[in-house]
Amino acid sequence: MLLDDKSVYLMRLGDNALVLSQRLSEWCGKGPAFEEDMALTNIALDLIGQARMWLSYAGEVEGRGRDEDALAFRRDSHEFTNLLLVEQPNGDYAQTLVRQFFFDAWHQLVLDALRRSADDRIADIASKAIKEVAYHLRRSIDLVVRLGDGSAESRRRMQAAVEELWMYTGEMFNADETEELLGAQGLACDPSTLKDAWLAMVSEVFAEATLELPAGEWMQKGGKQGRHGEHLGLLLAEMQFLQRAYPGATW
Amino acid sequence: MLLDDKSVYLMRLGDNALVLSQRLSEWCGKGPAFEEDMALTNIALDLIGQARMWLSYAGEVEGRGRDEDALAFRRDSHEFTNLLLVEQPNGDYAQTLVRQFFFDAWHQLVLDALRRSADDRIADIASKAIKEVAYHLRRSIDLVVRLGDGSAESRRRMQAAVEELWMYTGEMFNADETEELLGAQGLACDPSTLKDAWLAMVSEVFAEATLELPAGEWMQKGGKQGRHGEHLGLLLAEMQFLQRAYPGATW
Amino acid sequence: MSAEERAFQEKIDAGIKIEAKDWMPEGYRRTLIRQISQHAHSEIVGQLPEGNWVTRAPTLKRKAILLAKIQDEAGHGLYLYSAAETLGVTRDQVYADLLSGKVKYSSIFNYPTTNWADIGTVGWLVDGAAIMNQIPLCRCSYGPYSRAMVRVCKEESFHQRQGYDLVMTMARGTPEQKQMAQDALNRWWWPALMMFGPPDSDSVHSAQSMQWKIKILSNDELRQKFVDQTLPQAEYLGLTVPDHELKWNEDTGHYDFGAIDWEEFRQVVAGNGPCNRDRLRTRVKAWDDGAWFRDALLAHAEKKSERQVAAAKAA
Amino acid sequence: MSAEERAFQEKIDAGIKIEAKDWMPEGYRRTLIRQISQHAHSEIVGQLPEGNWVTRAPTLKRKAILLAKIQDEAGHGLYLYSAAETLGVTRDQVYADLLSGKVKYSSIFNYPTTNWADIGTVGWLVDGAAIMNQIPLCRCSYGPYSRAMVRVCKEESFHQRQGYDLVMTMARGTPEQKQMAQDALNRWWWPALMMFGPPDSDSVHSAQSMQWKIKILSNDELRQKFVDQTLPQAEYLGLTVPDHELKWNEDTGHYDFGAIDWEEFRQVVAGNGPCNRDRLRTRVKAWDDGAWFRDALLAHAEKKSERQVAAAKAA
Repeated sequence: MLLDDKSVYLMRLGDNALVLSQRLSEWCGKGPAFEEDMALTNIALDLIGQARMWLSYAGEVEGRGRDEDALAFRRDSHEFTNLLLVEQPNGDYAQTLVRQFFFDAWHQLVLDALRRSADDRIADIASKAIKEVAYHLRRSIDLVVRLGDGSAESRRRMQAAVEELWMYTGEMFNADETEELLGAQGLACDPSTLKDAWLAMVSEVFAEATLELPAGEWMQKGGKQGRHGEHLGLLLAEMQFLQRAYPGATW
Repeated sequence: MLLDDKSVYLMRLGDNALVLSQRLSEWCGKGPAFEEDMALTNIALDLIGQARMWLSYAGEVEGRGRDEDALAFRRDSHEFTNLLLVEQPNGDYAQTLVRQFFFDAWHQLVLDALRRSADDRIADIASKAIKEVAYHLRRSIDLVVRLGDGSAESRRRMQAAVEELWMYTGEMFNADETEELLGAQGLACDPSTLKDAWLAMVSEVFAEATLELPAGEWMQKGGKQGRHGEHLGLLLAEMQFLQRAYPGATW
Repeated sequence: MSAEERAFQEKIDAGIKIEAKDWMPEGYRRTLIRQISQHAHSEIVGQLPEGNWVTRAPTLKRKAILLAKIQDEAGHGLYLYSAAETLGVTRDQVYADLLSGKVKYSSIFNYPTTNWADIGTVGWLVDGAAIMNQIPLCRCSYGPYSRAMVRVCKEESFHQRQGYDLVMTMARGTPEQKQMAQDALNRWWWPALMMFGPPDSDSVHSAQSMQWKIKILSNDELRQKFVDQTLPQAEYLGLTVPDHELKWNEDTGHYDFGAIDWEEFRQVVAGNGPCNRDRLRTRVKAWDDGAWFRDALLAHAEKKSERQVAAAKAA
Repeated sequence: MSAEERAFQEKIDAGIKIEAKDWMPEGYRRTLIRQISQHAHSEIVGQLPEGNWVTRAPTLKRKAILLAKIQDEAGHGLYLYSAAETLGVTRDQVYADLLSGKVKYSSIFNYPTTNWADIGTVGWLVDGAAIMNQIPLCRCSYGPYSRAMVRVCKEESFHQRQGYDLVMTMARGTPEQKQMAQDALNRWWWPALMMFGPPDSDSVHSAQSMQWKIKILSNDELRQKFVDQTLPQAEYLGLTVPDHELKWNEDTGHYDFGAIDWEEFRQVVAGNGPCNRDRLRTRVKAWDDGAWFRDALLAHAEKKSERQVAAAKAA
């Protein structure tokens, strides 16, 4: 079932980008500064672009005639395989930024590994995406530092966001059979190999930001296998409305 | 087109009950006191029951094979004909209560008139519903008085809610062609005839509640004709998700 | 054991109910307050996972059934708080302990409801397990609690049948619906077994509670009854219980089942379940946001009584 | 007229741009600040009705197009605030006047977007009307404003084409889609005509603004151009403009059209449109909720510069 595993893996990459992009686009016109509105929209746009590439390829590999829109708009929540982290609600802007930082730091490592994938198409998409993600990560680091080491209020909010989201970071590094199999084939990367680098980066940035790494070690999991929290269903009900309400229409 | 007008009119009655019930059910488990949770759920239940009776009859009159669920879950927002008042967001509990009071006071007058409809089925549904609505109205009046004449904070919130919602009350009394036609046939009631009684009741309750009638005279309209605000579309995206996502399934 | 204590235990052994005004040992009172208020809190918090689907119920009839069920649960919470109040605490005190995290509610409500079949599955398994726990409590030694349990069990049996009916509709529906039903069973099965509490070997306080007849059957006995009852129901639906080790044991006349992940149970109890934070926050926010409302009703009542006093004086 | 004023007017008449450092009459400066900042505010508030559908865009490509458009609008807001800043105000001052309700934004954004075709229709009609207003302003007398307009018009022409493309897809789609497109046209047509402002007979300040070349064509001229341009586009789509009196007039070479409901216009300007309150509240809430963020960036910058000073002293 290598083919199936590959399409599953590609969907995970696409779903992460898609769901996070959807969350970011909820900020549209509501950010704390005009420049932030523009930057978030920009990241949301980059992520939609990446989602399109991954999902299109997933659909081709799957071979059941599903294109990017069929995958984005006509799967139900248990078929979505994004990390729990990216489906978490926006919360305040601190929570949105910490979520982004945790994701960007991981995303960059994953894409960096995938650039060397034995699958040319995967390597190609990763090479394109990593240029955008390098910018996302630079921006996230900059803001985490400025807000962590900003006012007492901003530090409090950032630390609260870190505590809130920490338990969704463990899943990023749990390899499951799909990832092990594809990793062994040189197609994907084994995420457990990324953990040390991720933690080193987070620790370094937090040190500069005067933020503390949480002590909690219990981690939530299940997103990659389609077991989500209650928020994702509502996100999808909204996102998928038109495609669900008017099946067969062209938009 | 008497038949069509009749089904349009019945849908309006059903849509008001359905949309308000949906709004109330958003409070589920989140009310300010256990007794309020139970009371709101109770009203939401009564309104669903009424929506089912009106929409079922609307579907029969329309004669296109649509049952209550087809009408509730497979029409888009421009086909919904509820008053703008009932689609307004819950806001704080004061806003939820003022919305309910404005609606109940009108609803009771409408149902009272419809008990004398020349159409036996309409008269019958109205007779059943008015017993429930008499209770809703008593409760609304009681709470408006207690919260208006409660603390400074509760009075402020109630007055703010009144100002917020006032511009959605005018539409309740605008007769359009459908209502004029059915009114002339003795099937429906001409809502313009209800305005004085409604205003008298609201004025009396507000006097006891130490609340002021707003000065504003500009009224929003369009709900009965399917022209809604931006909130209804999101309400429906959520409400209709399953029926839209899995057409043809039995639940 | 004092004479009072001996007389108390003799009443219990004789099957005579203890009533609110009767003498009772402090430990009995405290244990009951904790047990009843945890139960009440569970009814209140239990509204939330179901409330998550009220706005998305797929038919008006199902929406009405679900709303009515949630309303019943609020009602159960209220009887149970009343039963606790007979023991000399107030509802607000007891509820404050929930909001502060001091007293728990049933851990099962820390799992998310992620598809519509969950709503039926919660009725079938969670209400089913609750009834299994509660039916013996209808015979418990404390009168107000036992009478509350009689009423609660009656309504919950009804909910359980409705839940089973919902799951059956899904299991016999489209392939997607059947998949949702199976997915829900996969996710709720083990947490439902955990509802009976830790294995008897680890269970604290049980012996005393059993002697006082505020616990009638042991955790493991109840769990086994639940498995024995539920398995045939799942088979009838054509659904597969997610336990490879599950099989009928001719010798014992019971189903054998696999090992429960008690580490998960402990983590969820400790606050690390998928929804612990959301559940408690939702209730805390509702309470905080409603403070002005409750204060205003008091303010109005005071004004009214002052006016009555003034009117009486003037007369 | 003073010598300065005369020289100023002569420059304008000769088509020489006024630049930020040039002398200008106070009225010219004030009128421009108001006009440019209203325009900037309109770009910022205009993100909201479109933002209402970003999360529901029906394809990933359409979602990306819509997000990019909204981002462009934020960008336009920023150039325009910069143009206003050349006249001696700060962006925060000008923006505070929006939030307090002192300065308006285009009233068109007080109408709701209620179906997906609205997104195309807003691009087609609202951006279309905006371009019609703005193209002459590329030739306006104030250099920074005219240059901002050149850039804005270019991007808006692109948005208008994308909007028209969206409406065409709907108009040629399923019957339901065509109905949505027609419904959107019905709702946006009259408000779009109102975008050109009150009839010339009622328009204040216009003569002076025209003399100063910060208004080039009159409201009624622009409106007529818009109707003449848009009618054939609607016909090409097979959609019907909701105006029974609309017809081609051979004598004038223009379309005649029905009377505009100026009472509605006045009410919407006065705050009584369907969405005035929501729009302004959304922006006020965003600003208020973001205060801690903006303050923290300042606090960090101060800390950093203090550290640099300390480091320099230590060195």
